[in-house]
Amino acid sequence: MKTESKLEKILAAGHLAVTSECGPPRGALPDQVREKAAYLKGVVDAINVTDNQTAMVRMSSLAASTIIKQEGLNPVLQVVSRDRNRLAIQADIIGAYALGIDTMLCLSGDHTKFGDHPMAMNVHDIDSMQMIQMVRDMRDKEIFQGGAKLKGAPKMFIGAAANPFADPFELRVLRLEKKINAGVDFIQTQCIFNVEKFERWMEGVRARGLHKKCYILAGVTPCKSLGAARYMSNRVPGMDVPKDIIERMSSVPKEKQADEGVDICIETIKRLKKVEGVAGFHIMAIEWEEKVEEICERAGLLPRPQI
Amino acid sequence: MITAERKPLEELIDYVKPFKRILLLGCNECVTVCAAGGRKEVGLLASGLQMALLKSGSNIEIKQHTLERQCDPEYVEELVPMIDGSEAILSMACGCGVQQLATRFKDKPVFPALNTQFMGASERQGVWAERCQGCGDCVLGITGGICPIARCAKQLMNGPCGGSTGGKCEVSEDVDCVWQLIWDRLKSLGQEDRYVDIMPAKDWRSGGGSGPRKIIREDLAE
Amino acid sequence: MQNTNRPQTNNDKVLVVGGGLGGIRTALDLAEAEKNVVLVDNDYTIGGLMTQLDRTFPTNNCDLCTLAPHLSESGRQEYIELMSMTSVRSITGEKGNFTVSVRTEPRYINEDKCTACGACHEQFPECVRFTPGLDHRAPTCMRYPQAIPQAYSIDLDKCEDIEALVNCCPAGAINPDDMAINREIKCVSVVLSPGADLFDPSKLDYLGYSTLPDVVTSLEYERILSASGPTNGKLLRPSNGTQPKKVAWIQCIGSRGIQKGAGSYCSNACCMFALKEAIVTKERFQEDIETTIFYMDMRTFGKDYELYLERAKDDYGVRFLRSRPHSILQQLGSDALTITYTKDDSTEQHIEDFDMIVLSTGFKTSEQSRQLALNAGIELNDSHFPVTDGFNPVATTKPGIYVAGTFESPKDIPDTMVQASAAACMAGSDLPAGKKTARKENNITTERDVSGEELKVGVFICDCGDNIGGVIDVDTLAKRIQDLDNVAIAISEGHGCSRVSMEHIRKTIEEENLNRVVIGACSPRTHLSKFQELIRKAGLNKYLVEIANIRDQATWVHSNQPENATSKAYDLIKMAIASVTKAQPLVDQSLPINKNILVVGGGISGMTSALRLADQGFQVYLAEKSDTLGGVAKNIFKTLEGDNVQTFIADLTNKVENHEYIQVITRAIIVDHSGMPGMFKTGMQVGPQMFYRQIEHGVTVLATGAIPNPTKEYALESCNAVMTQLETQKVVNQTPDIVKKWDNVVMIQCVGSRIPDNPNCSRICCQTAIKNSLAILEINPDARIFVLYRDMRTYGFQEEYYQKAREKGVIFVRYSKDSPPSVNPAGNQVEVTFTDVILGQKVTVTADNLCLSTGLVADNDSSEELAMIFKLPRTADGYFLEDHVKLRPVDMPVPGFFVAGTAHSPKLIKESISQANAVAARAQTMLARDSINLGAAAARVDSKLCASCLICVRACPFDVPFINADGYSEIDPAKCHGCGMCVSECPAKAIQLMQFEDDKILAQLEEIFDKVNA
Amino acid sequence: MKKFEPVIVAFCCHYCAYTAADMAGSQRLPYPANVKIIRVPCSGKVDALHIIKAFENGADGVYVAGCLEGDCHFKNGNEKAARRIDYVKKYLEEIGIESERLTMVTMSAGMGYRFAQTATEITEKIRKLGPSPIKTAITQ
Repeated sequence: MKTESKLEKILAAGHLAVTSECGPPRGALPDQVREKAAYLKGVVDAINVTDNQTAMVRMSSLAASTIIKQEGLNPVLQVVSRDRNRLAIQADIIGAYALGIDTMLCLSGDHTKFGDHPMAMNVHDIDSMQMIQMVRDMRDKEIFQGGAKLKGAPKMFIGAAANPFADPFELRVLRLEKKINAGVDFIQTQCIFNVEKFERWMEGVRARGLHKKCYILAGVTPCKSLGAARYMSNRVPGMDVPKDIIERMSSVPKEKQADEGVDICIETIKRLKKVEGVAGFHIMAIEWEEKVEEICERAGLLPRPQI
Repeated sequence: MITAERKPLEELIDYVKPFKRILLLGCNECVTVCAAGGRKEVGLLASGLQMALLKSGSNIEIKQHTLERQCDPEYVEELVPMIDGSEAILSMACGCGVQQLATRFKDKPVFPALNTQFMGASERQGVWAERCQGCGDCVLGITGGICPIARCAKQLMNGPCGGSTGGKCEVSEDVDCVWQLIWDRLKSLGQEDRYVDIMPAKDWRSGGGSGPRKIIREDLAE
Repeated sequence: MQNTNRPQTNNDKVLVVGGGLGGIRTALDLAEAEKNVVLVDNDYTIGGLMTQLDRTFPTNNCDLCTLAPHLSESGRQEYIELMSMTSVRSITGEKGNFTVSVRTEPRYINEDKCTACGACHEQFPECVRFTPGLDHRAPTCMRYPQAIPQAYSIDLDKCEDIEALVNCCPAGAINPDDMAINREIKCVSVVLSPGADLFDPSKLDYLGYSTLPDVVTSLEYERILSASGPTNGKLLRPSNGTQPKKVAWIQCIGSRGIQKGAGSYCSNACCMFALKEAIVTKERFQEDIETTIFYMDMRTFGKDYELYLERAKDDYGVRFLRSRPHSILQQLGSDALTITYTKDDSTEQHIEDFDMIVLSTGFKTSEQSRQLALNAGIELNDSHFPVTDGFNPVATTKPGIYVAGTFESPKDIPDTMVQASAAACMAGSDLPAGKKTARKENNITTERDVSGEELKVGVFICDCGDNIGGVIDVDTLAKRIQDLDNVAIAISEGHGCSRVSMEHIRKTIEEENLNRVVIGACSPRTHLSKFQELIRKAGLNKYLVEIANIRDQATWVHSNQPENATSKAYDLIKMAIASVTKAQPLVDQSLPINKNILVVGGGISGMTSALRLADQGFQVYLAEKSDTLGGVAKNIFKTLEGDNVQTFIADLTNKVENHEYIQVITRAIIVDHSGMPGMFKTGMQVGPQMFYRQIEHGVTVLATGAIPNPTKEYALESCNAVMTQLETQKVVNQTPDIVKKWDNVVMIQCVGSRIPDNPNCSRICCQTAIKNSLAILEINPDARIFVLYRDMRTYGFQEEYYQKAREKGVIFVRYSKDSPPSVNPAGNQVEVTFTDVILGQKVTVTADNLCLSTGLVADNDSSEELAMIFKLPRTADGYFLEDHVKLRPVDMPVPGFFVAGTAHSPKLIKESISQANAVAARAQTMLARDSINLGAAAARVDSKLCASCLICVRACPFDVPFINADGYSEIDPAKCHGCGMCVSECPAKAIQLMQFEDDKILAQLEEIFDKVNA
Repeated sequence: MKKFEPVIVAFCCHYCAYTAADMAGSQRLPYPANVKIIRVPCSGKVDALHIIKAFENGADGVYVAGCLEGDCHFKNGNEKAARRIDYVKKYLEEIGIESERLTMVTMSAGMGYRFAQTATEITEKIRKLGPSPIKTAITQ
């Protein structure tokens, strides 16, 4: 065991892990964080706390993670390379660990173009790959990225994202391998709607034995409406929502679409459970945290194991 | 080559309005090649400024001249005989040229007429695209001759982000995903293994991270 | 080479009969080769049928712009004597010494005096032959102001007050006492090119042409579409003036022996004519109109024509119905035209209404031209077209008399142009060897150096009769101009272009020591060169004159507001003065010509061109890549008409190989090329050792041929019973015993042609199939022959052989692109299964010979390489692309290059020979001169200003600018076309276009606003 | 005040538009005298600078007349001209001149009628727009 992370323990024990996510509020509203966390208590093993998600300013993920930790849940601190240089990132990591946060996710982040500050500089002093490497070295070699020794190494369980649906497809497995070589411990994938394509990716993953080198959590999202499905299909870069999903959503009346979305999500989880190498699920119910419990329940993911 | 685009007329008018006589100065180097500040653009801007000023009731004498290169002091020296006739200089060179003028003519206000853009290559007639960020530590040897620093919106050095779709960047459908280009090229060269090694975090000192850069060729420098 | 010292006899002329497009081309080719021509036409201006066309396919360009220069060129030629309103009464004598008796009808106008001012037409429209609006575009745009001769013609019979008519002419040009003149012309050879008539459908009651106004001929439809037609280009139904919603074309009216009185031949051009009209109609009205073409076979066999057909179908949505409607009716009280027809795959009758119906009428020889043939003593065939040589379609049964154009046989414009040039070649070669008419000596004074002189502009303002003088007071205008800066003298000059005025202007220039000249007159388009010549005679550089177009741009268009016309004329003259003061003397670019010729390709075309040119005394290098001459035609035994190809080739090869002026270079591979027109250098590797050799030459002829399509379809390679038409032909000619054993023969047409990979038609295969079918039946009358075809394209007289094959029992079965026949080898036989459209069921034939019409494809291996070396364009399917697909079919876009034979597109042997002869004529027009004048309008780079940015290199449509060894842009004035695009895009303002320099344009601009700023 | 008469410059390509102007003449098709033609070999030769200079000198309107699409005698000069006109129109707006004062038109050599009609329409359009702001500024 590399860390004290609950997520790592659950995965190491061979359980299907479940994570979900919580977008911090756009304002100093700590109760909103607590409210969202409450929905997930006992339902998931860890909660991702996004870092200025879609390049919109929000409460810092470090602060929100701390609140969640205080509530007795396990946050996954998301860190994007877009907003901070390597000094700031390392400082935050040490700080986070000092506050009891032991799991993090290294990302490059959406481009500022998509957010509310398109005029802002995209920092990208380091990229997500280099961030993984940096955190690993902080943890295992106990050095800063600049080479200096650090005392009190942050024992972070290191995660990263993978998108099996983006192009070039053949590079997607290689890129995962590269992240593993950089030191990643677990992966959360982009939302899976196109299960066939995901399975093809997993074939590649298994062919190189990568599923044995890190834990792969399959990402799923319940669609709230036909509009949301269409939006994801057309407007969210790197998202693959097949036509039949859209058709299925449009085949039911508007008031039933939310239920249909949940059904699809549950069916997807059930299908993915059978895929070799899937170590758990990352359920992204964006601004719909209250539905996670139902999804987990109906997908047979409850109760959560106690470690 | 350095590329540039003309600033909005409005901004330029604000610069020159306080003066009676200005020198509008073109440069026959990069900015001519990218059709931003050569003799032709000098002529167009002189007429445009003149008309816009006339409309607002003012009248300025605009002298037009174009130097071979504004970024070299010897060429700038050509202006000495004519500079007294002008109260200010509006330079159609890149930022280097503007500063060279400001250095040489300490008592003359110098204004930029262009927004200097980037180091680019011409794709075809009338189209220039960014190709280099002058990072001072070239990685093109590893990336199949295609630069991820200048051409990836996130400067990713280890592969495409999750937004790469159909060979295009998530930022705009008009922008190629540079990692798609790199990968395609590595494949065609049979150099896929170049991708495997992690490119470590970059030392930005060579890229201007530690202040303005200077090159001194010891054998040439006097 | 050319001996100009031979004694001149009186007889050194070629007579060309017919002033249509073909006649003009023939006359021009001869004249440009410095041979004397008499061009006779019975109309009052020349131009023929072409002037009535609105736009021509395939580019749908306007003809006017391309034809106009031909006409004025023709008018300017000193070697051409033009006799309009003249007809040939008899031709006697022999080749080398003909006597032609001609009669010229009275014009009642003295052409020398007439300025084409139009006063007579305005006042006596009924008796002046000038009919704007009726024959669309032609009269308004062509016959005036560019008409040749530039004069009107009077119909005296219609005149009631002759005296008033005479007096109305300000130039005193009307002569009521004019009389018909009979004249005898001595000439060496004669070219007959009087064209053909169109079939008159009025006798065919069931088509309703004479009773239903909305049934029109294709030519009439063309006129209705035309921008300057009677409806001003609006498409309106003649019956009620509304815009039609449904238009149909019916093909083959008067052709293919279909109607009473129709020719037995195919009229060749009508399919494309209908396609063009349908496309233009769709282009203009798009969804508002439906177009339908009723046809039997779409015969789009010409170069890239098939693509045009596909465009019509796919891009424009023209509807094609393979059907022959039997009648056009109109119900009482209805204005719709009802067509009843059956489709070819059923007997069901369809009835459909249309708003307009266009009859695609074919060609027919006219009574007049039959008489002409009779007078000339040449034989005609059953269809009344001349009988011609099987290997030289312009040669008639009478030596020295040649034919071209639609008089020879029905054809379209490019083929007419080719034949016209071929006829020029043949007729020209009958002139005594080495005879070259000495160019008239112009005693040109030396050019005065005006640099450093104070500007002295002379302004001469025409009144052009009332054209200018009737609207503005020219004298007063001249006085005002006189006061302007730099003006030394400003005077009114009557008819400035009249001989008297020209002389006066010249004297004034000399006496007043003027150094710039402005003519206030008409259009520089028509008159600039005339005044340029004039001031040159007066000792000034010809580029020191400007014309202010105060007639076309002021008095003619502002005649109702004389005050404005006056002030505009004043402005226009001021602009011209400002411009001319900035003008600098320019030197025309000219190059000396190397008169040797390189012919690339030693097939029939290359050998023919080589022989014709060598016969004229030019040194020819004939480079052939293989080791023998003869090309693909070596595999052909007989033509459709039965002429022996092998004997012909043997004879031709013998002549070429033994000609004192031809050097044959076999195993030659072209490797490099440089230079410019008139002084090329081409390098080649020669012989088995591949020695490098360089040829210097002035003209290059490309006759590299095409190759049989190397397709492998239909088990061609795996089954012995499957062979190509070429192979079949060999069997038929060499081992007829095998043919005798054939019970069933199947031929499949369009194998490897008209498919996505090779979209064009190979042109030759339909007639080849007919030829081989007939030959097989000759040997084995019991053989059953099936020809599986998509469209039978037996154009012209081939149609007669097609009918003959049908009569002899050859079974023609149509198949569609989507359901081609299938083939199944069965031992020494092959089973061919196809759908019989009429029976509507599959039929399987066990064939002893399956014969594939594989056609031709471009020889990409060599033509791609050559195109790169010579920098010549090719079509998408690899054939060389000529300069103008209609009017210049043998000239390449790069001057000095000509193309002949199948390197240009698939064609028959005789067509290749025509083109080869045409090339010889076109090449001679260039070789006759000792240098080429390229004009002065070329772009010039100031290297001091050049930033080497490549913008000019990329902007040039002709790839002329390049960055030279000094690192600056360089533009070869000999290659520059003078468009000025590089000038307007140069960001360093480093390029100027001579004659249109920036300072001239800016000076004009300033003059316009002089008043504003004052 | 004197009635406003616009001054309009027409850059006409030699092969089509200029010939069309001659056609308009020979067909005696009247159009307003406000249009002054400058002959150029090709509409692609018309320099952005010359258009701007025309306005600087006080033109109320400028138009460039080339061959019909696909008919350019130099392959694509008319297309280049059309793009350039669009570009200059934007610049005019920046300067504060209504971009409607600049137009690209195409016609074939035979279209005398179109030439006259275009000249009339453009003159009327400019007449409605009134004097160019530059001309107004110059004369004040």
